[in-house]
Amino acid sequence: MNINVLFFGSLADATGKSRLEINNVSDTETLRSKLLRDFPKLEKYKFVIAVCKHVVKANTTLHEGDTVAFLPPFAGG
Amino acid sequence: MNINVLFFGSLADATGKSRLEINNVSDTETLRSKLLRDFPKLEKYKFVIAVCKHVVKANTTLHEGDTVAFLPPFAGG
Amino acid sequence: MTEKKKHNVFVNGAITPNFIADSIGKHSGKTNIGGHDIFLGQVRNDIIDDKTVVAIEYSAYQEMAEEKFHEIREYAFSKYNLVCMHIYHSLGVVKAGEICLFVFVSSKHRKDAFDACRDIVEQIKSMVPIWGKEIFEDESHTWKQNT
Amino acid sequence: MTEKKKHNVFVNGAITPNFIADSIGKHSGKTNIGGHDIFLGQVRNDIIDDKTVVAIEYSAYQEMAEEKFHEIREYAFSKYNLVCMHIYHSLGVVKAGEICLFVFVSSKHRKDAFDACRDIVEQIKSMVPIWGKEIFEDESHTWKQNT
Repeated sequence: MNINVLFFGSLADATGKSRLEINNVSDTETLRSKLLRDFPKLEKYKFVIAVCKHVVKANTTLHEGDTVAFLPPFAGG
Repeated sequence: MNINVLFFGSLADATGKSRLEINNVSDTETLRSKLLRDFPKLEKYKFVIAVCKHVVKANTTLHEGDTVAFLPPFAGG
Repeated sequence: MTEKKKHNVFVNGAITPNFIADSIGKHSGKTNIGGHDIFLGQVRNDIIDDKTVVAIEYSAYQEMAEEKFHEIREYAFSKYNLVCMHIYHSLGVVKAGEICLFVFVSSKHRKDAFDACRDIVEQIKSMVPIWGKEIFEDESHTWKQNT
Repeated sequence: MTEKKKHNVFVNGAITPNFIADSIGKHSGKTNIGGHDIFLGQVRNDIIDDKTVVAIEYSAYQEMAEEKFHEIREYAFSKYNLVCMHIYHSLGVVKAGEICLFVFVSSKHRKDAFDACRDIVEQIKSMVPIWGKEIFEDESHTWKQNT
């Protein structure tokens, strides 16, 4: 199962990547844990997770082809 | 004693005048009464009186050369 | 009596989009500004007793109006944390769809600009001796009443 | 899902005074409008740890941002009695003193425009995935935090 991961703003700075593909993660908590292991710097950052453009607060099941975005605090305007 | 009287907006329409000079009125109540006799149409209009650019609510003594303006409800903007 | 210079508020006829653009552009050097709030009053083609307003002809007791605009300005600067503010109001004929009032308030943080702009517009409507003759298609008229 | 067309919110670089003037001018045909409220966000040259901000580089999660702008728009029309509204936000580099946000709300009576404009600006700041990289004179940067 392929999941597209997007990093924005300071998180792209911290990971050195703006996107990557991840296999075999079944839900957002598993994905978060895996990314925190791969990019330990992320520990220091505040962010929310959006699945298919919707911010999710609780653990959320992922499906093939889902896009999961890691979003630092918004700063528009 | 000369008093300058100004009419604005609908009051200038009602009196047919935008300014006139009045002699021998000692206060704003006397002036108001005199003008209501001279221009009976004014009875139908709402207005406030300004002496030297300041709106006065109570009867106010007038002095030589004072300008007294009759102001219908403001409608700027 | 303050020595602060009185700004010229009255504009002959409508306030144009280009005038507004020039006014906005002049603020690019003031880099402590974070937010501007602008209110524009536009003449509506209201229908009154089956007749359509095509224009408003504005008149004012100018000497008194200028003093009131000055008081409004002083009050706004004392109450809100503003970088600058400008008020322009039309005199003479302004057609339906054209702009007759331009209030422009700038501050470091948006809250002051929002609060002050609204306050200033309400004060202009209630305190400044300005009148509008609403002119209909057939050239008859009525006197505008503020709500 | 509504069929209402999505408006193009993002503008490359600064929003210019001429762009704003054109936008205002397009409303002269809408003679049921009595008041416009316009909010402009301008980039400040804040000093952070002794370094001066010279520009902000904006980026966004565009697909999500466009959905959010659409929701904000639908909500504003359902809550307030508006004639029209427009939102423009910069992407890319905007220098200090230049304009990065333009919210333009028009209504018959001023109260709706004032209430809606303020509400929309707050929603943009809290709901839309946009980020600003504050760039200093020495080309180092920090990430903008909204207050």
